[in-house]
Amino acid sequence: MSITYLEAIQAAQDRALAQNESVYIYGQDVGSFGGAFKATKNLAAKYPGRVIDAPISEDAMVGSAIGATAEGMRPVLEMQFADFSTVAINQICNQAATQFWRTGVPCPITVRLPSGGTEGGGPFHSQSMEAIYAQYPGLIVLTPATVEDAYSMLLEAIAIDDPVVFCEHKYLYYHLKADQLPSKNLPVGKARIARAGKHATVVTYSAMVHEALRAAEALEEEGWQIEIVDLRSVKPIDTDTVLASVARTGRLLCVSEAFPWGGVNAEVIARVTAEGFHLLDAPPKRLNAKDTPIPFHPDLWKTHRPASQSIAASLRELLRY
Amino acid sequence: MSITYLEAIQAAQDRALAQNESVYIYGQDVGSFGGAFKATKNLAAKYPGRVIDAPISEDAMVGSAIGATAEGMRPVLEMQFADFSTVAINQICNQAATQFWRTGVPCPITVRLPSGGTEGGGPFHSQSMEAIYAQYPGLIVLTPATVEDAYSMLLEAIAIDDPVVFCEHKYLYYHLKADQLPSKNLPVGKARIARAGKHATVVTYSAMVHEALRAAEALEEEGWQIEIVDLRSVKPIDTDTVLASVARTGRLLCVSEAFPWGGVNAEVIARVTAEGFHLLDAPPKRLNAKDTPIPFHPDLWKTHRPASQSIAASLRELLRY
Amino acid sequence: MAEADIKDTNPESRDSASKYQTAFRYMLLARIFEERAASLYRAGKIMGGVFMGKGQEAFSVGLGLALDHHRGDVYGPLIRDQAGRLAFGEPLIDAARTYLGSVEGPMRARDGNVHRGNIAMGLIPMISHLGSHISVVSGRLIGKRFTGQTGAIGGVCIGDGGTSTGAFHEALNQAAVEKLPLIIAVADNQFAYSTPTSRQFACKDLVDKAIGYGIEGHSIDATDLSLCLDTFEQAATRARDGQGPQLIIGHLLRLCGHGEHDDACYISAEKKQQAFGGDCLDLARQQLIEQDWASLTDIEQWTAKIQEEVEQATSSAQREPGPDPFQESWQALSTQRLAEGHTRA
Amino acid sequence: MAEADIKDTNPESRDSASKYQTAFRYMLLARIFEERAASLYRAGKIMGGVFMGKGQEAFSVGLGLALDHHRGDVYGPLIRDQAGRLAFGEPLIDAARTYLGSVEGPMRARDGNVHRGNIAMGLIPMISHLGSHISVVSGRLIGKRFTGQTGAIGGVCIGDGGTSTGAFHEALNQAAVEKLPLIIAVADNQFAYSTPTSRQFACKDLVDKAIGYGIEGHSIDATDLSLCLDTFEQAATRARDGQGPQLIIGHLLRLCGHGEHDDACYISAEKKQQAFGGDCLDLARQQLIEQDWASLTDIEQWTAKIQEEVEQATSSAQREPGPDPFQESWQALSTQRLAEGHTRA
Ligand SMILES: Cc1ncc(C[n+]2csc(CCOP(=O)(O)OP(=O)(O)O)c2C)c(N)n1
Ligand SMILES: Cc1ncc(C[n+]2csc(CCOP(=O)(O)OP(=O)(O)O)c2C)c(N)n1
Ligand SMILES: [Mg+2]
Ligand SMILES: [Mg+2]
Repeated sequence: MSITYLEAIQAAQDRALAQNESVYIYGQDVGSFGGAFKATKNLAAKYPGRVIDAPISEDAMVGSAIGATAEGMRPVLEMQFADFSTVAINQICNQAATQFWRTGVPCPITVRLPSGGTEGGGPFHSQSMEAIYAQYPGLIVLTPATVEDAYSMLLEAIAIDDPVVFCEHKYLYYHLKADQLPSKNLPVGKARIARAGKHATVVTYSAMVHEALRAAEALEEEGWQIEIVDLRSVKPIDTDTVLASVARTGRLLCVSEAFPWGGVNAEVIARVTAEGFHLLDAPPKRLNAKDTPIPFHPDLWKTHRPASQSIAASLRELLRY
Repeated sequence: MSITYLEAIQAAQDRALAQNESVYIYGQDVGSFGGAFKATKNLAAKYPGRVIDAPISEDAMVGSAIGATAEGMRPVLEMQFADFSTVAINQICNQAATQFWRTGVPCPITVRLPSGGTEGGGPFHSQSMEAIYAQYPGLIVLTPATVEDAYSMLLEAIAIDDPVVFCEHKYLYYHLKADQLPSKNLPVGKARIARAGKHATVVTYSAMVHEALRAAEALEEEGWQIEIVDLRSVKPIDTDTVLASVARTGRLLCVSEAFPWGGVNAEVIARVTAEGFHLLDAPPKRLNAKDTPIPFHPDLWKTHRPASQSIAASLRELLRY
Repeated sequence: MAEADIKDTNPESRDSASKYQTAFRYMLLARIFEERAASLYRAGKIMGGVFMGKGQEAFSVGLGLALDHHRGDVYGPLIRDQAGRLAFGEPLIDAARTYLGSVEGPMRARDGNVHRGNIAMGLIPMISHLGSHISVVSGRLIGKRFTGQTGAIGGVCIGDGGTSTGAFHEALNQAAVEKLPLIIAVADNQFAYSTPTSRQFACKDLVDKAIGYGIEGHSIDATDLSLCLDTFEQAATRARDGQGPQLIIGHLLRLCGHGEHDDACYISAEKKQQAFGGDCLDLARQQLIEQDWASLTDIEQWTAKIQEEVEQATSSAQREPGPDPFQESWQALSTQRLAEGHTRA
Repeated sequence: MAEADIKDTNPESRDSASKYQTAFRYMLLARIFEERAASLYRAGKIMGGVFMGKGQEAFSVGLGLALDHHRGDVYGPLIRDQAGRLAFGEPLIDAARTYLGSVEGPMRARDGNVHRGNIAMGLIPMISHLGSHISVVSGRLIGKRFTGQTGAIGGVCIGDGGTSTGAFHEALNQAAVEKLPLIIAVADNQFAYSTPTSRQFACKDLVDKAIGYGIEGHSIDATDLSLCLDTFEQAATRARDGQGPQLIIGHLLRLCGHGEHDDACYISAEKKQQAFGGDCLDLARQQLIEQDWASLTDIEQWTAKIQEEVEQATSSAQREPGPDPFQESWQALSTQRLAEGHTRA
């Protein structure tokens, strides 16, 4: 048996619906159609009335989910693409994220954001919005990089009492396969050493973990052992695991598919340099997408985002220092 | 004569309307009422038909301004509070910010965001959103800290061919006075040394510049000379001026009123540690607001945001290193 | 709240008399409380703003009374709904505490002004962004549908200006598609801050929007308390009966500034003489007397008792401690183990 | 586009015949081009998606023809408006280049699919977020009002699903308040992706929304080309005459998948037999013959010429170079001195 990242997301929702009567799914075309990416395939038939087509009203989708939590429900929202969540940002960041702090009543919604670039996606179907959401207090922001994490972290997201922004990567939907679903896994909030090494640390997440792994393989041939930390969760960030890795390697490269200003890379560097300054044998580096919208044409897109070659090139520079 | 930060903003808009027929102002209550803060006082009468009340439709406000630029107009939009721009974020970040890159046709809109905390403002009338906007390619994000900058940078913002997010600080509206308006000033994109020093650098912007100045005074009594860099513009960031200051002092504290995750502080630290690692004699530090919504009660609010005392305390720690 | 006897002996008329009286006294309580809040504001005792419902107490109380939180009804008031809140069952002290920043208030001084609520009792704690609370009320009704809490309805308030928001539209449309038992009360008080309705919408009457959402609509003179009470009562019945969302437009005039910082110089004096320009409280008082549902003395007694009640609430809230920043958890997450606390730096 | 003689000799009838013919040929061109694009998609030659206007060419062409970019008119098409775009004056090659990623296309391969436009000619380059282009068209009309460009109007397209967005509402309301000369064409094709209109709105006909915005509304059978042409022509005249926004609802059926990746299994075959389920192109072809405005041979000749035209456009776009990442400026700002370029790290 083999299961894709996308199938894992479907399976996690299936299991959540089966286990907990309070779970329901709401989003455009998630019902009998099974969602634009088929992440809710078969679920409407299996759980009648609990997998519901929404009108094209992202603001109202999120607002209503927030209200439903007060009745004990645990809604899972699917945005058709992460990019469209900009029209729901107010409900997510000002209504859901502030509720517990304002009232003491938790707001357990999960907002699934099909994120990141794919060939031909273009400027409005490719965005990585984790760092927009991570800036707001009151949200948890997850960025699974593996089939196992897609499954276990989505299940955990639904169980968490706070609003979770779940950034699943569209590029991994079909590209990534595992033999089976995990029965246990690292909890949300813990980073994972995706590859052990001793010459430099790459801190990254989501699809870029796989680009970094490829870069590490290339560098291995050159005699370098690169450690790769998969953050898994970008809010909170598991700073301890990151620092422990930098302590081993003395060198840090942060890689993210998001736009270059700020974001996860800058946050990780700020933490490491504050708490682990003396651990660093070289200036920390970072690699992001370019500072333009995400291009439609595959040839442009491949240059716009970091990829194994550019990660390898950055690593070589870092190791030369 | 004496002029406040708020009056400078009014004066800049007055002058822009006088100088250029293409300029118009659009926002809730900006017309005969002169705006919630009176930033457009008298302008509707002085420039009939060019200072227009908008319905409570932030999305359409921005969308229509974008359209008007294609007819040669240079709209200035007032959000009643920065916080409400979340419901216009899609038009700002996806429509305005991408237009030049997509089509080659510039989109000269200026979006004025009355930003930052005041006593009793609470979670939805106090936000600092500069780092949300700065993440998007295609935007310029300005954060004036002085009366002179409020004036000259707003005039320049209106003249710039790209979309500008103009974060004016409400706390400075009445608190800050100058003798007169500047006839010339540093251009947008250049940071300013707000105070010269040699023992540590504080990089900050907007209202926090004044808190940092007060902290520097306190430390002067203890024998420390603190240099303060007022960024003025957070996108772009004048990295060279920051680096030159850190080269002089060897120590860096970044201060921002925004929420702690990411943002300007993290971006500045990432730049300085990448390009000026060897300049640092101590780990870089940062000070932000706390990671909760902004409290209503003045006693909570004062603790939530950085202020001269907490900045001074951070500096003492930094200097002790 | 002060009680009084109803003199009428005809049971039906006694019922309406009693309801009218109850409504009137909530209106009076709201008015007197808000006047007190305004004077505290002028004395510099209140941080933030004070927003009054002056002129719209009848409309507000109409919805508040039509809802029953014991039945699971949900209420989403806005800034001018002090009367409705009281009628719904919110204790007066909650308002006093929130305005005055008492840590014992429902928002624990973290939020203030009119942004209070009580999720457990079905009272939505509004955020400032206009229109965004409507879908939250809808969501509670959706949640009740899932959990089998039949018979509960929701009521939500919005202003003429708030109808221009995208959030209003999405929520109304969603409620219509889901055929939720939701009453949407639009207080058309002729202004949004300083902006007249002519700059806000172009339809003749906001009730014209109902047909476009496929829902039922009613447009009333909201200075008339009887009409308000009857309209909301009927709307509640229809909503409970499965007739779907009920859009109620109340025509009235804002008889105060947008907030107490605003002198409303842009509202001409004539407006008060024109249709819907009257003071619903005065009109209701007249009505009470005319119908012989209360005497002037009764009203004076109520007023005195209410003044005392208001005095008690505000002075006890004033005596209560403010928040202690050092006792605060400074954490926005309920999941302790995932909270990062402050910046690690 | 291929020309043909009009046989009718009565001038009025000749006029409508000629207009009908023109419209038909744009429809045919759009259909044939999109079928070609679909087959290129299936052959893996197109990155991104292909979205067809199959079934709504009559409605689309109606608006495109009613606008005149030489007069300064502005057009905001959406994904199913290939026919309207051609009628408005967009060169076919622009479509081919954008789909095929030619760097010579209007979006220089930076954007693709149907996201093309030409700001100088008044053709709005849509972003994906539904509803958000409407206020952009309004803004151009506001700009024209400022600059004294009288007589120009705007036309904007949206689907049944798009009417549920907050952006749609805010823009329509704003256009009504500003009394803009704006035609809003809503193609109610019974589905938004897989979602039937019953899950999208609850009014009987979307035209019921017009009164709630205080604007004029018209609802038509959009499979009937004559009706489409007449309705949009009249709406354009009324808009130019200062009658304010014109909401036109076109009833029809989407005769294809949402995109070419979608087999539309959720649209039952009966739908095509029901009202508005017909193919506007077939109906128009019949009409041409019946009215004796064209013979089968004419149509065959047009088709042949159009096929050639389509072949030329796609094959020349295919021969053109793609973008060179090393030639790209990689800067999103027009103000060079403020551009930061890549991360400094
Ligand atoms: C989305 C949004 N934009 C702007 C504001 C600022 N604002 C607060 S109240 C108000 C006017 C509201 O008018 P209306 O809806 O008519 O209610 P009223 O004050 O008359 O009761 C405005 C513009 C806001 N709260 N939310
Ligand atoms: C705000 C937003 N949410 C979701 C989407 C994803 N999406 C693209 S097309 C579409 C369906 C549109 O349906 P409709 O408006 O009826 O137009 P049609 O495709 O039928 O022409 C959806 C949901 C989007 N583009 N924008
Ligand atoms: Mg109002
Ligand atoms: Mg449709």
